[in-house]
Amino acid sequence: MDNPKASTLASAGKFLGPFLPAVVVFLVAMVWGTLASPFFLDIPVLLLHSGRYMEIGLLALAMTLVIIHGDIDLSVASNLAFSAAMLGLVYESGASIAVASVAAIAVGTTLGLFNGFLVTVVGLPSLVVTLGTLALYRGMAQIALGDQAVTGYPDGFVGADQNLVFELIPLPLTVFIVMAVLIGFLAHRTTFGFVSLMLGKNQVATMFSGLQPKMNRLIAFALSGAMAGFAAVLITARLGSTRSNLALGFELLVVTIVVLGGTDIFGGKGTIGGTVLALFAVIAVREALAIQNVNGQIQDAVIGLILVLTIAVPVAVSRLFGRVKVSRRKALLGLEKGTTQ
Amino acid sequence: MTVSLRCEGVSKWFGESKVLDSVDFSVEPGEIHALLGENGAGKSTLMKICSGLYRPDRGFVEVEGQKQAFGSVMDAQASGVALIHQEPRLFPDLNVMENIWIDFRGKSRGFSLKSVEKQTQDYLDELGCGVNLRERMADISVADQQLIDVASALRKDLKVLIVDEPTASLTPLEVDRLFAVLRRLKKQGVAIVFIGHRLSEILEISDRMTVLRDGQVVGSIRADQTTEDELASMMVGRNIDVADSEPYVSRGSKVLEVHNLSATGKFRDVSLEVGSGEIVGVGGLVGSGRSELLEAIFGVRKKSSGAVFINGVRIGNVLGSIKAGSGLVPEDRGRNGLVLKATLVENIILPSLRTLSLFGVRRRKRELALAEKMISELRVRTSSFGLEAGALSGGNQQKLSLAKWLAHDLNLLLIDEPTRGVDIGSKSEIHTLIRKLAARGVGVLVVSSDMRELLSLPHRILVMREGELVGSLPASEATEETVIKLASGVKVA
Amino acid sequence: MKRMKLGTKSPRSKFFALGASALVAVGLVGCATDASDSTDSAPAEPTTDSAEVLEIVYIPKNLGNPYFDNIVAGLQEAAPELNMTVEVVGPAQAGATDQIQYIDAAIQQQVDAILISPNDADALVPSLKRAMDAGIVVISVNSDMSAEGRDLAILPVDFTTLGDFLVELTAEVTDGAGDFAVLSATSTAPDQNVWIEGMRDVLAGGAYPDLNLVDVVYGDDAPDKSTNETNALLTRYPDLAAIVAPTTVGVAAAAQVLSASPLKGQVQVTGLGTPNEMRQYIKDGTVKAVALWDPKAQGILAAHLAAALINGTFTATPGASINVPGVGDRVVNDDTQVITGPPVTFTAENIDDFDF
Amino acid sequence: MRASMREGRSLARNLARFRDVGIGGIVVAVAIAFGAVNPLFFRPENLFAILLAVGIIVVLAVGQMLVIISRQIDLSIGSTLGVAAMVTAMVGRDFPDVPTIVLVAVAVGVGALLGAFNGFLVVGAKIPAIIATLGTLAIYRGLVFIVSNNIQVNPSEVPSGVTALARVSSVGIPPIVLIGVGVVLAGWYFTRKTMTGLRLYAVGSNPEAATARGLSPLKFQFWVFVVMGALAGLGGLLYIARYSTVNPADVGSGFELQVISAVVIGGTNIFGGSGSVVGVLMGVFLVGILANGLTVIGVSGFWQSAAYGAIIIIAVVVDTLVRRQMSSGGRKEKGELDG
Repeated sequence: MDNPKASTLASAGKFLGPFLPAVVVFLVAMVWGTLASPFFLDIPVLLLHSGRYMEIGLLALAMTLVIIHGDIDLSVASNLAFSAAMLGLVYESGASIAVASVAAIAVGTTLGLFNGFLVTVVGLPSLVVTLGTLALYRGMAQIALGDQAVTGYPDGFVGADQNLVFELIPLPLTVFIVMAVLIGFLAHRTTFGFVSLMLGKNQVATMFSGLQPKMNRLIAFALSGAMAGFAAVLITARLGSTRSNLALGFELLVVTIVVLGGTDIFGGKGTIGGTVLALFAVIAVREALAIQNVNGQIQDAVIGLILVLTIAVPVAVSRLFGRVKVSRRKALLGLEKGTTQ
Repeated sequence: MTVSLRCEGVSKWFGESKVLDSVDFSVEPGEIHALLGENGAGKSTLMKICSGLYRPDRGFVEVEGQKQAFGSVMDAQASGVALIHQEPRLFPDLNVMENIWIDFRGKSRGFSLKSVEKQTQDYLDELGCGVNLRERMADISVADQQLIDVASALRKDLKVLIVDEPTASLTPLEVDRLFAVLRRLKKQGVAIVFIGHRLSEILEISDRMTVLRDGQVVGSIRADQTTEDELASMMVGRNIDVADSEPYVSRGSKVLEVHNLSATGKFRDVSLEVGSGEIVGVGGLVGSGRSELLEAIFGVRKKSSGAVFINGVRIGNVLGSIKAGSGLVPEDRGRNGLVLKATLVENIILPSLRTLSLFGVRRRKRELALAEKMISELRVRTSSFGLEAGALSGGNQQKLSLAKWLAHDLNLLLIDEPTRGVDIGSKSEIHTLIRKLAARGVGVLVVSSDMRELLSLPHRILVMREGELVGSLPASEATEETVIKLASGVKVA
Repeated sequence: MKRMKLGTKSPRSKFFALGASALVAVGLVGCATDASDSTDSAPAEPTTDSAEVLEIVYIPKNLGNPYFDNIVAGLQEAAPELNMTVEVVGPAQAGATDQIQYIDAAIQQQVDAILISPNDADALVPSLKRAMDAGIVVISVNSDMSAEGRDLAILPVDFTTLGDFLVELTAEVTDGAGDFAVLSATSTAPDQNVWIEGMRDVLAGGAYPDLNLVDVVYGDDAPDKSTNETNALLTRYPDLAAIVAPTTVGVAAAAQVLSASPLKGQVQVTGLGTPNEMRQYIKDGTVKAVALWDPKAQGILAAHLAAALINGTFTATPGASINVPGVGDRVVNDDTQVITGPPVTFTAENIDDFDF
Repeated sequence: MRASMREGRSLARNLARFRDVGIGGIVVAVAIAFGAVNPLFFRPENLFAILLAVGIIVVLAVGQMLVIISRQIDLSIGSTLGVAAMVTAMVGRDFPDVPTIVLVAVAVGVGALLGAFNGFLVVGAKIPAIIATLGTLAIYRGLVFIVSNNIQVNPSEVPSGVTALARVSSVGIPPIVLIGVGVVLAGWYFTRKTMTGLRLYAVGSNPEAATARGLSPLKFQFWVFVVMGALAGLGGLLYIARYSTVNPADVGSGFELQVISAVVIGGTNIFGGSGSVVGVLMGVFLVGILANGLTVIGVSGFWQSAAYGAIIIIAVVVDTLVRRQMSSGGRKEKGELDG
């Protein structure tokens, strides 16, 4: 039996592979931004601006876990809006900002559980369920706040996103990094994360090994809801006011970031690290375009183009050079997909 | 009179294992030629080559004298060869008419489903299939689906009809109806290849028989010149190269007790016991409910009544049975047994996650150590641990699915077709493994359609037929004839 | 599965050819008509030497809105002689939080002044405060916001009197009697809400006893939503006398619905609309009169005020006054706001004299 | 034992056949409810407004149904419609005397081109449909801005031939509605009466079996996107006729949610293989009546999107229960695996 260590080089290649697109996009964007304007490469400012994206970052962390199972949650942005509305109403009814924040996270988690219930217990496809709750939760937020806004949050809370940790890292970025480490630990170091990955690869075979799929998928949806609640707290601190049209269209950007990070949309493959890298790649692209006064829609188009190329380029490359490489590798291993009935 | 279908010197390899070894086989028009052999003998592969699904590595296939280079199933169909699968692959959302006429290639002007409705109804009446043309395919029984598959083949001037294991899930009534159809097609000059297991059925329907064993033609005889016993022995072959297990010495304790277990539509009122260190074999034909029995005992299939005890502990669900130390190696390795897209290590540690982790946190070193131990102990040949299970050969995959259960303290091993699609080398390794487990006191319940394996490996053999336990005999008294007769329902002499 | 039969080309390569041609065509369409990737910056180069060129950024409510394009025209007309460059950037949707990204980018580029038409009176305050702390002049254009978020506000018309003016305009077209409804922009737009409050106060004052406001609906400055809301109003209130839309998008949508409906002429449409957009409906009699002001003048005024504030020749305190060529003298009122000028009413007679 | 199984199944089969009629029933019930609350709901002008709105959505819904039947989805239809509408409106503005039929060709052509690009991404570059069209949703929206250089096309610049499409024509029915009816009939004819239509269902119902029967799923998956693009282009032209203002930011935005909801409510199985034009038409009417009815009875717009979401979930729950009961055990797992 040949020595397994000889293959670590191959597995290292495999390890870096999924992160390549995100890293390339990040570097290209940083270089492009620096060339485009002298004001761009100002790390403290860039870090400050990244605070705006940390709500999307939190949503992307939980969405990675949901997609690893082979599910999807399109309702995260509407969930965020309704949780923020609850935060505002609870605060207005006299509760402290801390109680209101906890209420927002609790509400978010409950909405996430409702998604999970419909998908795992009733057995509906997650794409259609969360398409429904995307509209349902946004409507609930609109009913809760109507055309009014909730303002008058305490000073310490509003603008909290401006304080720096160790004079460099803005608070929201720190919160995001902490959550990324926690969810990363859950996804890659615990049995829960391992089972999620295996369920994504083959749910029946994993069940035959004695592991229950319902509980794992339900927890993933609940976590996605909790992150929406948490993000609601962040956005309220950043804006200092709450309206029902918050976070419109966030869900599409979140899915783009998760897929850019190397997670397979059909489940079974994906890392939190990849998602974090992809988030910073998207921030770099946005900042590089913003410094050149490129308006919002063109920025979204560039991100959409990057998403499409992330998947198309490897396929094209493997198709062009693959023909030789693949056939030789197969001959080497003497493998041919046999029909083992 | 030219031969309808001829294979000459056809050979085929899958990875290292040679599945077909220069096979010659031919069928005349108006003849029913049966193809026999145990599982893994290469029957289905040969027929897949004739029906254009695979290309032969060596040799060629001729239809009515013309050499065929089948690029695709469509070319085979164009040349008049049709294959009816055991589970016909049809379109559940479409109705009967649509399923039959979906690949209509003629000029489409003037053609509409209405215009051929009468013609289709005649086909079906002729085939004795009383199905309403508007019914959705999802609502139709397997027996009727087969006839519809035949009807869609009849539409294109059919020369050769290959029927693969058609009677497996049919009731006797439906088998008679199918045979009537085959006889009618025979009269119309269609050459028919019948792949089957039930010797009595084969003798009843076919004119000539060819027996395949380990990819080679063992013999070709006319139906009226042979008997079931001769056929059985040809299938099994004299030199049983599998060593017999030593007689079972009871250790008193019962590892598995099953009391009148049943699952609607699959099996009824099964009671059995497996002692510690005892290997109990379960014989029977495809579709007799053996796999479903194992799944119900293990807990992944709902049981409608009855009880299962492992080491005296009553089992409720799969979690309970695994905690009680049981493990299932299912029949379909690719779909249920292993996660093909996951690595070797991931597959091995999957059932033992709880023991390998601390408060839910994985301990990578401990996992790697266990995996290394299992891979070396079961001699799984692999270039690296990072390799995906799907890239392994059949034999290594089976060892892997055993390894994952041996990784945690096993009391009861449920194993379904242990050596199907496995190369000869791995076959004996797996048998010695199972015997070593039994020696350590593990109870083994093994389902097998490989006659030699069934007769030699277990201490005691049970036989199931159409969902019922019909016989139990110690290995010493069992012979292939008695087992085959019990399995196929022929009155025991 | 072996390669497809050699005879026919494999289907996948056919798609490559077909798809590749589509890709090229899409690319061509894209760049053939692509002027510049962002809205064009100041066309004329500033006349004086570039040492102290004033860099200002204008962030409209959303891009593609013709009303704000006219303000930009005013800014760009005044820019050269003020030795100023104007960058126009903004979101596509008039969302509350979408403008923040552009404020931050402007701060990062250390521009001299930020002019903004806010989508939300409160959400932008934190980031605009950061801009002011960074020494950047912040002017709210075309509508106001909470005072601590800007140095000065430029209003197209005196908001406090616009309510009267709109009611007066409604009375004019409905001969002073009947129910009328208001079709507004987004529910969060600060200018709309101020004007509607103004209208409510006037009606409460009893000056127009027979006129009553029955409903306020929101078209979100989107043509299709405004059209749906107009249809709903016509159905809910069959004997509605008029629909008043204090937003150019709303009044155009309402007019378009009425011009194609049997109720044309019976249900009046009025409000704030640009001549170019409303000319067709005034000519075909669907609309008797609409009012607005010349946004370009507001643009010129904004440019001059920005330059003056940057150069320190003017301080944004109540009572201060400034003379702007082509617009005249303007005084800062007590709420540190500057009024561009009186609204202009466009009717069939005078609509052709205006082109914006 | 076998006989009892057969009765169970026949009951389920009738349920499926009545599914389309079922939605029709709900549509009528909802309409009557709105009418009861505010009789003015049934005024000709209001029904006229509903027909206009439904006219555009149904054109897109028929296309989306075909895409979903082939086991795919197209999220980019809103932006595709946007690009087609903008290009056509600009052509109309710069060449006022060009005949309307040319404008129709431009709109459908641009749409088909964008659809072909989607098809190329999915079939050629092997990108899953949901991801490819999520990408082109943003790319095409950016294209609308680039093509129009952020300049809006105003009502006065839209050729009268186009706006006439939304006016009450000599026949008494606006051409938009006639075009909508035409697309529905074409969709019905294609899916029910042609062999190609039947093969589309087959490819969606069981791709492996389809390949074994000599059909090419790839070919279908590609052409379905081209047809969807063309219909979205046609939708773009109808958008210009109805709203006559083509703003780069608004044109077509949010259409994809409305259309996919209508198709799902209309009983099209999200996993492919089944769906009926009649069901989709009912789904579109339900969405149209809801959007209009809620505003007419004075429920503030805020309740609208909540009602939307609730209806989608209820429709999917009912659909799954019917489907599960019909094939007793469902297509996915064989037998009753205790999972």
